[in-house]
Amino acid sequence: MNLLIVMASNPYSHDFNTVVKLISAALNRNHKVKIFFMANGEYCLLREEIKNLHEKGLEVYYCAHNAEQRKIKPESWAESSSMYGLAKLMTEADKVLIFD
Amino acid sequence: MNLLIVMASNPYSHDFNTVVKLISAALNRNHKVKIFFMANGEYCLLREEIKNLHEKGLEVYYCAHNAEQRKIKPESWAESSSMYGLAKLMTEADKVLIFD
Amino acid sequence: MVNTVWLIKRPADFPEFEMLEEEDYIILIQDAVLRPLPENKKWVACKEDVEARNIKVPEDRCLSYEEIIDIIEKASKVVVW
Amino acid sequence: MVNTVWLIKRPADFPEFEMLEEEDYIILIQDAVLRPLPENKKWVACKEDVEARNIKVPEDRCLSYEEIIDIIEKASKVVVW
Amino acid sequence: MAKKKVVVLIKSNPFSWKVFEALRLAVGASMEHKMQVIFIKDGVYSLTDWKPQLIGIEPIDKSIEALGMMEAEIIAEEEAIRERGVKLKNWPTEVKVLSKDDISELIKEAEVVLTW
Amino acid sequence: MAKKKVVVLIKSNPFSWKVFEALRLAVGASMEHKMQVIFIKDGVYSLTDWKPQLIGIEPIDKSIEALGMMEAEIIAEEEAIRERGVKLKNWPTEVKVLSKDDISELIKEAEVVLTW
Repeated sequence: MNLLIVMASNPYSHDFNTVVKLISAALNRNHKVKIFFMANGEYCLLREEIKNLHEKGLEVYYCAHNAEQRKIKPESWAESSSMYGLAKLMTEADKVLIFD
Repeated sequence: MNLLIVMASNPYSHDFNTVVKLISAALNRNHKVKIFFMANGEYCLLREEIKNLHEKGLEVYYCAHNAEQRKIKPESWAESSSMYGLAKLMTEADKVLIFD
Repeated sequence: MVNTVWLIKRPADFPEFEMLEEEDYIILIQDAVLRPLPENKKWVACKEDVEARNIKVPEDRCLSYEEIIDIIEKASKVVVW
Repeated sequence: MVNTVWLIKRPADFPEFEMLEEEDYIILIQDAVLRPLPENKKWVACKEDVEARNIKVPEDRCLSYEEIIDIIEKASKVVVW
Repeated sequence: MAKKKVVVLIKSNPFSWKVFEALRLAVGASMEHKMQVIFIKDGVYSLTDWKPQLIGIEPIDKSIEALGMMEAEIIAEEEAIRERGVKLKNWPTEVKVLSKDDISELIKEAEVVLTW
Repeated sequence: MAKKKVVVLIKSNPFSWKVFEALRLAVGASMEHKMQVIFIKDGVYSLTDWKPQLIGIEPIDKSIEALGMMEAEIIAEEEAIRERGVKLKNWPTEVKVLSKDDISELIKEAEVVLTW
Protein backbone atom coordinates (compact mmCIF):
# COMPACT_ATOMS: atom_id res chain seq x y z
CA MET A 1 0.00 0.00 0.00
CA ASN A 2 0.97 3.59 -0.60
CA LEU A 3 0.45 5.30 2.77
CA LEU A 4 0.46 9.07 3.22
CA ILE A 5 0.58 10.71 6.64
CA VAL A 6 -0.15 14.41 7.09
CA MET A 7 1.47 15.57 10.33
CA ALA A 8 0.42 18.89 11.86
CA SER A 9 1.06 18.12 15.55
CA ASN A 10 4.08 19.19 17.53
CA PRO A 11 6.92 16.74 18.18
CA TYR A 12 6.31 16.32 21.93
CA SER A 13 2.76 15.06 21.58
CA HIS A 14 0.98 11.71 21.60
CA ASP A 15 0.58 12.12 17.85
CA PHE A 16 4.33 12.15 17.35
CA ASN A 17 4.69 8.79 19.09
CA THR A 18 1.75 7.32 17.16
CA VAL A 19 3.10 8.53 13.84
CA VAL A 20 6.62 7.23 14.46
CA LYS A 21 5.34 3.79 15.50
CA LEU A 22 2.83 3.53 12.63
CA ILE A 23 5.46 4.47 10.04
CA SER A 24 7.93 2.03 11.50
CA ALA A 25 5.34 -0.77 11.37
CA ALA A 26 4.30 0.13 7.81
CA LEU A 27 7.93 0.06 6.64
CA ASN A 28 8.35 -3.33 8.35
CA ARG A 29 5.41 -4.54 6.28
CA ASN A 30 7.13 -3.21 3.13
CA HIS A 31 4.59 -0.52 2.42
CA LYS A 32 5.57 2.70 0.69
CA VAL A 33 5.24 5.52 3.23
CA LYS A 34 5.31 9.26 2.77
CA ILE A 35 4.92 11.96 5.40
CA PHE A 36 3.97 15.58 4.86
CA PHE A 37 4.73 18.05 7.64
CA MET A 38 2.74 21.24 8.03
CA ALA A 39 1.81 23.77 10.75
CA ASN A 40 3.33 22.78 14.13
CA GLY A 41 4.30 19.48 12.59
CA GLU A 42 7.23 21.30 10.99
CA TYR A 43 9.06 21.18 14.31
CA CYS A 44 9.15 17.37 13.97
CA LEU A 45 11.71 17.84 11.18
CA LEU A 46 14.21 18.60 13.93
CA ARG A 47 13.83 15.21 15.61
CA GLU A 48 16.25 12.35 15.01
CA GLU A 49 13.43 9.79 14.84
CA ILE A 50 12.24 11.24 11.53
CA LYS A 51 15.69 11.23 10.02
CA ASN A 52 16.12 7.61 11.11
CA LEU A 53 12.82 6.64 9.51
CA HIS A 54 13.86 8.44 6.34
CA GLU A 55 16.99 6.27 6.25
CA LYS A 56 14.71 3.22 6.44
CA GLY A 57 12.68 4.38 3.45
CA LEU A 58 10.25 7.08 4.63
CA GLU A 59 9.83 9.88 2.09
CA VAL A 60 9.66 13.24 3.83
CA TYR A 61 7.93 16.37 2.51
CA TYR A 62 7.06 19.65 4.19
CA CYS A 63 5.13 22.82 3.54
CA ALA A 64 7.83 25.39 2.75
CA HIS A 65 5.57 28.26 3.77
CA ASN A 66 4.98 26.91 7.30
CA ALA A 67 8.68 26.08 7.69
CA GLU A 68 9.74 29.59 6.77
CA GLN A 69 7.06 31.07 9.05
CA ARG A 70 8.47 28.98 11.93
CA LYS A 71 12.11 29.68 10.99
CA ILE A 72 12.79 25.96 10.54
CA LYS A 73 15.55 25.04 8.08
CA PRO A 74 15.06 21.37 7.19
CA GLU A 75 18.00 19.25 6.08
CA SER A 76 18.30 18.04 2.50
CA TRP A 77 16.69 14.63 3.16
CA ALA A 78 13.36 16.46 3.52
CA GLU A 79 11.74 17.76 0.35
CA SER A 80 10.32 21.27 0.17
CA SER A 81 6.71 21.24 -0.99
CA SER A 82 3.39 23.09 -0.79
CA MET A 83 -0.31 22.49 -0.29
CA TYR A 84 -0.55 21.81 -4.00
CA GLY A 85 2.27 19.29 -3.61
CA LEU A 86 0.24 17.65 -0.85
CA ALA A 87 -2.75 17.42 -3.19
CA LYS A 88 -0.53 15.56 -5.68
CA LEU A 89 0.69 13.18 -2.96
CA MET A 90 -2.95 12.49 -2.07
CA THR A 91 -3.62 11.49 -5.66
CA GLU A 92 -1.04 8.71 -5.49
CA ALA A 93 -1.90 7.54 -1.97
CA ASP A 94 -4.05 4.49 -1.17
CA LYS A 95 -4.69 5.74 2.38
CA VAL A 96 -4.29 9.20 3.87
CA LEU A 97 -4.06 9.69 7.65
CA ILE A 98 -3.94 13.09 9.31
CA PHE A 99 -2.64 13.89 12.77
CA ASP A 100 -3.20 17.38 14.15
CA MET B 1 5.15 44.79 40.24
CA ASN B 2 7.68 42.18 39.29
CA LEU B 3 5.82 39.80 36.96
CA LEU B 4 7.16 36.41 35.92
CA ILE B 5 5.58 34.36 33.15
CA VAL B 6 6.47 30.72 32.61
CA MET B 7 5.70 29.77 29.02
CA ALA B 8 5.49 26.11 28.03
CA SER B 9 2.98 26.37 25.16
CA ASN B 10 3.81 26.38 21.50
CA PRO B 11 3.94 29.65 19.54
CA TYR B 12 0.81 29.04 17.43
CA SER B 13 -1.54 28.64 20.37
CA HIS B 14 -4.05 30.79 22.23
CA ASP B 15 -1.51 30.97 25.05
CA PHE B 16 1.00 32.70 22.80
CA ASN B 17 -1.47 35.46 21.98
CA THR B 18 -2.48 35.84 25.63
CA VAL B 19 1.13 36.00 26.79
CA VAL B 20 2.17 38.57 24.18
CA LYS B 21 -0.80 40.83 25.01
CA LEU B 22 -0.39 40.51 28.78
CA ILE B 23 3.31 41.33 28.59
CA SER B 24 2.67 44.29 26.34
CA ALA B 25 0.05 45.63 28.75
CA ALA B 26 2.29 45.07 31.76
CA LEU B 27 5.16 46.93 30.11
CA ASN B 28 2.74 49.77 29.27
CA ARG B 29 1.94 49.95 32.98
CA ASN B 30 5.68 50.13 33.73
CA HIS B 31 5.88 46.79 35.45
CA LYS B 32 9.05 44.74 35.38
CA VAL B 33 8.34 41.63 33.29
CA LYS B 34 10.36 38.46 32.85
CA ILE B 35 9.49 35.42 30.78
CA PHE B 36 10.90 31.93 31.11
CA PHE B 37 10.50 29.55 28.16
CA MET B 38 10.48 25.80 28.66
CA ALA B 39 9.19 22.65 26.91
CA ASN B 40 7.29 23.53 23.69
CA GLY B 41 7.49 27.16 24.74
CA GLU B 42 11.09 27.16 23.49
CA TYR B 43 9.79 27.43 19.92
CA CYS B 44 8.41 30.88 20.83
CA LEU B 45 12.00 32.12 20.91
CA LEU B 46 11.88 32.01 17.11
CA ARG B 47 9.01 34.51 16.88
CA GLU B 48 9.56 38.19 16.17
CA GLU B 49 6.94 39.25 18.72
CA ILE B 50 9.16 38.07 21.57
CA LYS B 51 12.20 39.89 20.24
CA ASN B 52 10.10 43.05 19.88
CA LEU B 53 8.88 42.76 23.47
CA HIS B 54 12.47 42.24 24.61
CA GLU B 55 13.37 45.53 22.94
CA LYS B 56 10.59 47.17 24.97
CA GLY B 57 11.98 45.83 28.24
CA LEU B 58 10.94 42.18 28.57
CA GLU B 59 13.69 40.03 30.09
CA VAL B 60 13.86 36.67 28.35
CA TYR B 61 15.15 33.42 29.87
CA TYR B 62 14.94 29.86 28.68
CA CYS B 63 15.65 26.33 29.84
CA ALA B 64 18.89 25.42 28.03
CA HIS B 65 18.14 21.71 28.35
CA ASN B 66 14.78 21.96 26.54
CA ALA B 67 16.28 24.24 23.87
CA GLU B 68 19.06 21.78 23.12
CA GLN B 69 16.60 18.88 23.08
CA ARG B 70 14.51 20.76 20.49
CA LYS B 71 17.57 21.94 18.52
CA ILE B 72 16.64 25.58 19.06
CA LYS B 73 19.51 28.07 19.08
CA PRO B 74 18.22 31.26 20.73
CA GLU B 75 19.76 34.63 19.87
CA SER B 76 21.88 36.51 22.39
CA TRP B 77 19.02 38.67 23.70
CA ALA B 78 17.64 35.53 25.40
CA GLU B 79 19.45 34.30 28.48
CA SER B 80 20.30 30.61 28.93
CA SER B 81 19.01 29.28 32.22
CA SER B 82 17.77 26.16 34.01
CA MET B 83 15.02 24.97 36.32
CA TYR B 84 17.15 26.19 39.22
CA GLY B 85 17.40 29.56 37.48
CA LEU B 86 13.61 29.58 37.27
CA ALA B 87 13.40 28.90 41.01
CA LYS B 88 15.57 31.99 41.58
CA LEU B 89 13.35 34.09 39.30
CA MET B 90 10.35 32.93 41.31
CA THR B 91 12.00 34.21 44.47
CA GLU B 92 12.15 37.76 43.10
CA ALA B 93 8.70 37.71 41.46
CA ASP B 94 5.57 39.29 42.95
CA LYS B 95 3.32 37.24 40.70
CA VAL B 96 4.03 34.09 38.72
CA LEU B 97 1.78 33.02 35.83
CA ILE B 98 2.20 29.79 33.94
CA PHE B 99 0.90 28.98 30.46
CA ASP B 100 1.15 25.41 29.22
CA MET C 1 -6.41 44.02 47.64
CA VAL C 2 -8.17 41.20 45.87
CA ASN C 3 -7.78 37.57 46.81
CA THR C 4 -6.76 34.87 44.32
CA VAL C 5 -7.30 35.70 40.65
CA TRP C 6 -8.27 32.77 38.43
CA LEU C 7 -7.52 33.03 34.74
CA ILE C 8 -9.80 30.47 33.08
CA LYS C 9 -8.86 29.38 29.56
CA ARG C 10 -11.29 26.62 28.52
CA PRO C 11 -15.08 26.51 28.56
CA ALA C 12 -15.18 22.90 29.76
CA ASP C 13 -12.42 22.92 32.36
CA PHE C 14 -13.28 24.93 35.42
CA PRO C 15 -11.87 24.85 38.98
CA GLU C 16 -14.29 23.19 41.33
CA PHE C 17 -16.30 25.58 43.41
CA GLU C 18 -14.81 24.41 46.70
CA MET C 19 -11.52 25.86 45.46
CA LEU C 20 -12.98 29.31 44.93
CA GLU C 21 -13.36 31.72 47.80
CA GLU C 22 -16.01 34.40 48.04
CA GLU C 23 -13.53 37.21 47.39
CA ASP C 24 -11.76 35.49 44.49
CA TYR C 25 -11.77 37.05 41.07
CA ILE C 26 -12.50 35.06 37.93
CA ILE C 27 -11.20 36.28 34.58
CA LEU C 28 -12.37 34.40 31.50
CA ILE C 29 -9.84 34.40 28.69
CA GLN C 30 -9.40 32.56 25.38
CA ASP C 31 -12.23 30.10 24.60
CA ALA C 32 -13.55 30.31 28.18
CA VAL C 33 -15.38 33.49 27.10
CA LEU C 34 -17.76 31.17 25.23
CA ARG C 35 -19.21 30.23 28.61
CA PRO C 36 -20.15 33.40 30.51
CA LEU C 37 -20.86 32.74 34.19
CA PRO C 38 -24.06 33.49 36.14
CA GLU C 39 -24.88 37.13 36.90
CA ASN C 40 -24.36 36.79 40.63
CA LYS C 41 -20.75 35.61 40.39
CA LYS C 42 -17.72 37.85 40.48
CA TRP C 43 -16.27 37.44 37.02
CA VAL C 44 -15.01 39.45 34.11
CA ALA C 45 -13.83 38.55 30.63
CA CYS C 46 -10.93 39.57 28.41
CA LYS C 47 -12.45 42.11 26.05
CA GLU C 48 -10.25 41.25 23.07
CA ASP C 49 -10.96 37.53 23.43
CA VAL C 50 -14.70 38.32 23.56
CA GLU C 51 -14.56 40.56 20.49
CA ALA C 52 -12.39 38.12 18.55
CA ARG C 53 -15.07 35.46 19.03
CA ASN C 54 -17.98 37.85 18.44
CA ILE C 55 -19.64 36.69 21.67
CA LYS C 56 -22.16 38.72 23.65
CA VAL C 57 -20.85 39.64 27.09
CA PRO C 58 -22.11 42.68 29.04
CA GLU C 59 -19.81 45.66 28.39
CA ASP C 60 -19.12 46.24 32.09
CA ARG C 61 -17.80 42.69 32.41
CA CYS C 62 -15.19 43.21 29.68
CA LEU C 63 -11.66 44.28 30.57
CA SER C 64 -8.70 45.40 28.48
CA TYR C 65 -5.36 43.67 29.01
CA GLU C 66 -4.18 46.73 30.97
CA GLU C 67 -7.14 46.39 33.32
CA ILE C 68 -6.39 42.68 33.71
CA ILE C 69 -2.81 43.55 34.62
CA ASP C 70 -4.14 46.00 37.24
CA ILE C 71 -6.18 43.22 38.83
CA ILE C 72 -3.22 40.84 38.71
CA GLU C 73 -1.14 43.47 40.46
CA LYS C 74 -3.62 43.68 43.32
CA ALA C 75 -4.14 39.92 43.60
CA SER C 76 -2.61 37.85 46.35
CA LYS C 77 -1.80 35.27 43.66
CA VAL C 78 -2.85 34.26 40.16
CA VAL C 79 -3.88 30.75 39.14
CA VAL C 80 -4.04 30.10 35.40
CA TRP C 81 -6.47 27.20 35.00
CA MET D 1 -12.16 -5.85 2.97
CA VAL D 2 -13.16 -3.75 5.95
CA ASN D 3 -15.17 -0.59 5.70
CA THR D 4 -14.04 2.71 7.24
CA VAL D 5 -11.45 2.44 10.02
CA TRP D 6 -11.76 5.01 12.80
CA LEU D 7 -8.67 5.83 14.82
CA ILE D 8 -9.96 7.39 18.03
CA LYS D 9 -7.47 9.43 20.05
CA ARG D 10 -9.35 10.96 22.99
CA PRO D 11 -11.63 9.39 25.59
CA ALA D 12 -14.07 12.29 25.51
CA ASP D 13 -14.28 13.01 21.78
CA PHE D 14 -16.01 10.29 19.84
CA PRO D 15 -17.67 10.29 16.41
CA GLU D 16 -21.43 10.22 16.76
CA PHE D 17 -22.97 6.84 16.23
CA GLU D 18 -24.90 7.92 13.14
CA MET D 19 -21.51 8.32 11.46
CA LEU D 20 -20.48 4.74 12.18
CA GLU D 21 -21.64 1.92 9.97
CA GLU D 22 -22.13 -1.66 11.13
CA GLU D 23 -19.04 -2.91 9.32
CA ASP D 24 -16.77 -0.07 10.44
CA TYR D 25 -13.73 -0.80 12.55
CA ILE D 26 -12.85 1.23 15.62
CA ILE D 27 -9.25 1.37 16.84
CA LEU D 28 -8.63 3.11 20.15
CA ILE D 29 -5.23 4.75 20.37
CA GLN D 30 -3.50 7.20 22.74
CA ASP D 31 -5.68 8.27 25.71
CA ALA D 32 -8.80 6.82 24.08
CA VAL D 33 -7.71 3.42 25.48
CA LEU D 34 -8.82 4.77 28.87
CA ARG D 35 -12.39 4.29 27.68
CA PRO D 36 -12.86 0.75 26.40
CA LEU D 37 -16.09 0.30 24.44
CA PRO D 38 -18.95 -2.14 25.14
CA GLU D 39 -18.35 -5.85 24.47
CA ASN D 40 -20.79 -6.02 21.59
CA LYS D 41 -19.09 -3.35 19.49
CA LYS D 42 -16.40 -4.01 16.91
CA TRP D 43 -13.36 -2.33 18.40
CA VAL D 44 -9.74 -2.99 19.19
CA ALA D 45 -7.04 -1.00 20.97
CA CYS D 46 -3.41 -0.20 20.33
CA LYS D 47 -1.53 -2.67 22.54
CA GLU D 48 1.41 -0.36 23.27
CA ASP D 49 -0.88 2.53 24.22
CA VAL D 50 -2.77 0.16 26.55
CA GLU D 51 0.41 -1.16 28.18
CA ALA D 52 1.92 2.32 28.52
CA ARG D 53 -1.12 3.38 30.53
CA ASN D 54 -1.36 0.12 32.48
CA ILE D 55 -5.04 -0.23 31.58
CA LYS D 56 -6.96 -3.49 31.55
CA VAL D 57 -8.17 -4.38 28.07
CA PRO D 58 -8.90 -7.99 26.99
CA GLU D 59 -5.82 -9.46 25.30
CA ASP D 60 -7.72 -10.38 22.13
CA ARG D 61 -8.75 -6.74 21.67
CA CYS D 62 -5.12 -5.51 21.68
CA LEU D 63 -3.24 -5.07 18.43
CA SER D 64 0.40 -4.36 17.63
CA TYR D 65 1.20 -1.48 15.28
CA GLU D 66 1.88 -4.02 12.51
CA GLU D 67 -1.59 -5.48 12.98
CA ILE D 68 -3.08 -1.97 12.91
CA ILE D 69 -1.26 -1.35 9.62
CA ASP D 70 -2.75 -4.57 8.24
CA ILE D 71 -6.25 -3.33 9.08
CA ILE D 72 -5.52 0.08 7.58
CA GLU D 73 -4.36 -1.66 4.41
CA LYS D 74 -7.68 -3.48 4.09
CA ALA D 75 -9.83 -0.44 4.98
CA SER D 76 -11.75 1.52 2.39
CA LYS D 77 -10.55 4.66 4.20
CA VAL D 78 -9.18 5.76 7.57
CA VAL D 79 -10.59 8.59 9.65
CA VAL D 80 -8.40 9.80 12.51
CA TRP D 81 -10.80 11.35 15.02
CA MET E 1 -4.10 8.41 -10.17
CA ALA E 2 -7.64 9.57 -10.00
CA LYS E 3 -9.26 12.65 -8.62
CA LYS E 4 -10.62 11.80 -5.18
CA LYS E 5 -13.59 12.78 -3.08
CA VAL E 6 -11.93 14.55 -0.16
CA VAL E 7 -13.66 15.83 2.97
CA VAL E 8 -11.93 18.28 5.30
CA LEU E 9 -13.88 17.99 8.55
CA ILE E 10 -13.50 20.84 11.06
CA LYS E 11 -14.92 19.71 14.40
CA SER E 12 -13.06 21.70 17.07
CA ASN E 13 -10.67 24.60 17.76
CA PRO E 14 -12.81 27.04 15.79
CA PHE E 15 -10.84 30.17 16.74
CA SER E 16 -7.34 28.97 16.04
CA TRP E 17 -4.46 28.58 13.63
CA LYS E 18 -5.75 25.03 13.11
CA VAL E 19 -8.81 26.22 11.21
CA PHE E 20 -6.61 28.53 9.13
CA GLU E 21 -4.27 25.65 8.25
CA ALA E 22 -7.16 23.25 7.61
CA LEU E 23 -8.63 25.68 5.07
CA ARG E 24 -5.26 26.27 3.44
CA LEU E 25 -4.95 22.50 3.02
CA ALA E 26 -8.49 22.37 1.63
CA VAL E 27 -7.71 25.04 -0.97
CA GLY E 28 -4.60 23.16 -2.10
CA ALA E 29 -6.39 19.82 -2.25
CA SER E 30 -9.33 21.33 -4.19
CA MET E 31 -6.96 21.98 -7.11
CA GLU E 32 -6.72 18.23 -7.69
CA HIS E 33 -9.73 16.72 -5.96
CA LYS E 34 -13.46 17.08 -5.37
CA MET E 35 -13.44 18.96 -2.08
CA GLN E 36 -16.08 19.30 0.62
CA VAL E 37 -15.21 21.33 3.70
CA ILE E 38 -17.58 20.39 6.50
CA PHE E 39 -17.93 22.24 9.81
CA ILE E 40 -19.50 20.23 12.65
CA LYS E 41 -19.84 20.64 16.44
CA ASP E 42 -17.78 23.61 17.73
CA GLY E 43 -16.28 23.87 14.25
CA VAL E 44 -19.32 25.91 13.15
CA TYR E 45 -18.08 28.87 15.20
CA SER E 46 -15.39 29.28 12.53
CA LEU E 47 -18.11 30.39 10.10
CA THR E 48 -19.44 33.18 12.32
CA ASP E 49 -18.22 36.77 12.01
CA TRP E 50 -15.20 36.28 14.29
CA LYS E 51 -12.06 38.42 14.17
CA PRO E 52 -8.91 36.27 13.90
CA GLN E 53 -6.56 39.28 13.72
CA LEU E 54 -7.55 40.26 17.28
CA ILE E 55 -6.00 37.04 18.56
CA GLY E 56 -2.98 36.97 16.30
CA ILE E 57 -4.34 34.60 13.67
CA GLU E 58 -4.52 35.19 9.91
CA PRO E 59 -8.02 35.75 8.51
CA ILE E 60 -9.67 32.87 6.66
CA ASP E 61 -11.66 34.97 4.17
CA LYS E 62 -9.28 34.44 1.27
CA SER E 63 -9.32 30.69 1.76
CA ILE E 64 -13.12 30.63 1.87
CA GLU E 65 -13.23 32.69 -1.31
CA ALA E 66 -10.65 30.48 -3.04
CA LEU E 67 -12.67 27.39 -2.14
CA GLY E 68 -15.63 28.91 -3.98
CA MET E 69 -13.50 29.57 -7.05
CA MET E 70 -12.24 25.98 -6.99
CA GLU E 71 -15.83 24.73 -6.83
CA ALA E 72 -15.33 23.20 -3.44
CA GLU E 73 -18.44 22.91 -1.29
CA ILE E 74 -18.65 24.44 2.18
CA ILE E 75 -21.07 22.75 4.53
CA ALA E 76 -22.16 23.48 8.10
CA GLU E 77 -24.03 21.25 10.54
CA GLU E 78 -27.60 22.42 11.14
CA GLU E 79 -27.88 20.96 14.67
CA ALA E 80 -24.53 22.44 15.77
CA ILE E 81 -25.61 25.89 14.61
CA ARG E 82 -28.97 25.63 16.36
CA GLU E 83 -27.62 24.23 19.64
CA ARG E 84 -25.02 27.00 19.87
CA GLY E 85 -27.39 29.72 18.69
CA VAL E 86 -24.77 31.06 16.28
CA LYS E 87 -25.32 33.21 13.23
CA LEU E 88 -23.17 32.53 10.19
CA LYS E 89 -21.36 35.38 8.47
CA ASN E 90 -22.17 36.25 4.88
CA TRP E 91 -19.12 34.60 3.30
CA PRO E 92 -18.01 35.18 -0.32
CA THR E 93 -18.74 31.49 -0.94
CA GLU E 94 -22.09 29.87 -0.27
CA VAL E 95 -22.31 27.82 2.93
CA LYS E 96 -24.78 24.93 2.74
CA VAL E 97 -26.48 24.01 5.97
CA LEU E 98 -27.10 20.25 6.23
CA SER E 99 -28.35 17.92 8.94
CA LYS E 100 -26.13 15.51 10.86
CA ASP E 101 -27.61 12.63 8.88
CA ASP E 102 -26.80 14.23 5.54
CA ILE E 103 -23.28 14.99 6.73
CA SER E 104 -22.83 11.38 7.86
CA GLU E 105 -23.71 10.31 4.33
CA LEU E 106 -21.09 12.63 2.84
CA ILE E 107 -18.46 11.22 5.17
CA LYS E 108 -19.41 7.68 4.23
CA GLU E 109 -19.10 8.50 0.53
CA ALA E 110 -15.75 10.28 0.87
CA GLU E 111 -12.53 8.53 -0.15
CA VAL E 112 -10.32 10.68 2.08
CA VAL E 113 -11.43 12.35 5.32
CA LEU E 114 -9.12 14.83 7.02
CA THR E 115 -10.34 15.82 10.48
CA TRP E 116 -9.25 18.95 12.36
CA MET F 1 13.51 37.57 48.53
CA ALA F 2 11.85 34.97 50.64
CA LYS F 3 11.31 31.30 50.19
CA LYS F 4 7.77 30.77 48.91
CA LYS F 5 5.04 28.20 49.29
CA VAL F 6 4.74 26.82 45.79
CA VAL F 7 2.15 24.34 44.54
CA VAL F 8 2.61 22.49 41.26
CA LEU F 9 -0.87 21.26 40.38
CA ILE F 10 -1.14 18.44 37.83
CA LYS F 11 -4.74 18.17 36.70
CA SER F 12 -4.64 16.74 33.16
CA ASN F 13 -2.48 15.11 30.47
CA PRO F 14 -1.29 12.39 32.85
CA PHE F 15 0.57 10.32 30.24
CA SER F 16 2.54 13.06 28.54
CA TRP F 17 5.68 15.12 28.32
CA LYS F 18 3.74 17.76 30.25
CA VAL F 19 3.82 15.75 33.46
CA PHE F 20 7.54 15.10 32.94
CA GLU F 21 8.23 18.82 32.50
CA ALA F 22 5.96 19.77 35.40
CA LEU F 23 7.93 17.49 37.72
CA ARG F 24 11.25 18.76 36.43
CA LEU F 25 10.06 22.29 37.21
CA ALA F 26 8.93 21.11 40.65
CA VAL F 27 12.34 19.62 41.43
CA GLY F 28 14.09 22.84 40.43
CA ALA F 29 11.70 25.01 42.41
CA SER F 30 12.01 22.78 45.49
CA MET F 31 15.67 23.82 45.79
CA GLU F 32 14.57 27.32 46.73
CA HIS F 33 10.99 27.01 47.88
CA LYS F 34 8.58 24.95 49.98
CA MET F 35 7.13 22.66 47.32
CA GLN F 36 3.91 20.69 47.18
CA VAL F 37 3.17 18.69 44.05
CA ILE F 38 -0.54 17.93 43.92
CA PHE F 39 -2.21 15.52 41.49
CA ILE F 40 -5.95 16.04 40.98
CA LYS F 41 -8.58 14.80 38.48
CA ASP F 42 -6.99 12.86 35.59
CA GLY F 43 -3.62 13.95 36.93
CA VAL F 44 -3.71 11.04 39.41
CA TYR F 45 -3.12 8.58 36.56
CA SER F 46 0.46 9.93 36.50
CA LEU F 47 1.05 8.22 39.85
CA THR F 48 -0.02 4.77 38.68
CA ASP F 49 2.48 2.21 37.36
CA TRP F 50 2.43 3.52 33.78
CA LYS F 51 5.26 3.05 31.28
CA PRO F 52 6.32 6.37 29.73
CA GLN F 53 9.11 4.77 27.66
CA LEU F 54 6.53 2.81 25.66
CA ILE F 55 5.12 6.07 24.31
CA GLY F 56 8.41 7.90 23.83
CA ILE F 57 8.37 9.89 27.06
CA GLU F 58 11.12 10.02 29.69
CA PRO F 59 10.32 8.26 32.97
CA ILE F 60 9.37 10.41 35.95
CA ASP F 61 10.86 8.18 38.66
CA LYS F 62 14.02 10.24 39.13
CA SER F 63 12.00 13.42 39.55
CA ILE F 64 9.71 11.79 42.10
CA GLU F 65 12.75 10.55 44.01
CA ALA F 66 14.46 13.95 43.85
CA LEU F 67 11.32 15.61 45.22
CA GLY F 68 11.56 13.32 48.24
CA MET F 69 15.20 14.27 48.80
CA MET F 70 14.31 17.97 48.57
CA GLU F 71 11.58 17.46 51.17
CA ALA F 72 8.85 18.36 48.76
CA GLU F 73 5.44 16.85 49.45
CA ILE F 74 3.61 14.74 46.89
CA ILE F 75 -0.15 14.71 47.25
CA ALA F 76 -2.91 12.90 45.36
CA GLU F 77 -6.66 13.57 45.38
CA GLU F 78 -8.61 10.87 47.18
CA GLU F 79 -11.84 11.36 45.21
CA ALA F 80 -10.04 11.31 41.85
CA ILE F 81 -8.32 8.02 42.74
CA ARG F 82 -11.59 6.45 43.90
CA GLU F 83 -13.69 7.64 40.94
CA ARG F 84 -11.14 6.30 38.46
CA GLY F 85 -10.51 3.10 40.40
CA VAL F 86 -6.76 3.54 40.01
CA LYS F 87 -4.01 1.97 42.10
CA LEU F 88 -0.98 4.11 42.87
CA LYS F 89 2.49 2.73 42.29
CA ASN F 90 4.88 2.31 45.18
CA TRP F 91 7.00 5.39 44.49
CA PRO F 92 10.40 6.07 46.14
CA THR F 93 8.81 9.11 47.78
CA GLU F 94 5.69 8.94 49.94
CA VAL F 95 2.46 10.03 48.24
CA LYS F 96 -0.09 11.52 50.63
CA VAL F 97 -3.71 10.97 49.72
CA LEU F 98 -5.89 13.94 50.69
CA SER F 99 -9.51 14.92 50.11
CA LYS F 100 -10.60 17.64 47.70
CA ASP F 101 -11.35 19.90 50.65
CA ASP F 102 -7.87 19.50 52.12
CA ILE F 103 -6.34 20.14 48.71
CA SER F 104 -8.45 23.28 48.29
CA GLU F 105 -6.99 24.52 51.58
CA LEU F 106 -3.42 23.92 50.37
CA ILE F 107 -4.14 25.86 47.20
CA LYS F 108 -5.60 28.73 49.20
CA GLU F 109 -2.51 28.87 51.41
CA ALA F 110 -0.02 28.71 48.51
CA GLU F 111 1.77 31.84 47.32
CA VAL F 112 2.44 30.50 43.83
CA VAL F 113 0.29 27.92 42.03
CA LEU F 114 1.54 26.43 38.77
CA THR F 115 -1.12 24.34 37.01
CA TRP F 116 -0.40 21.72 34.36
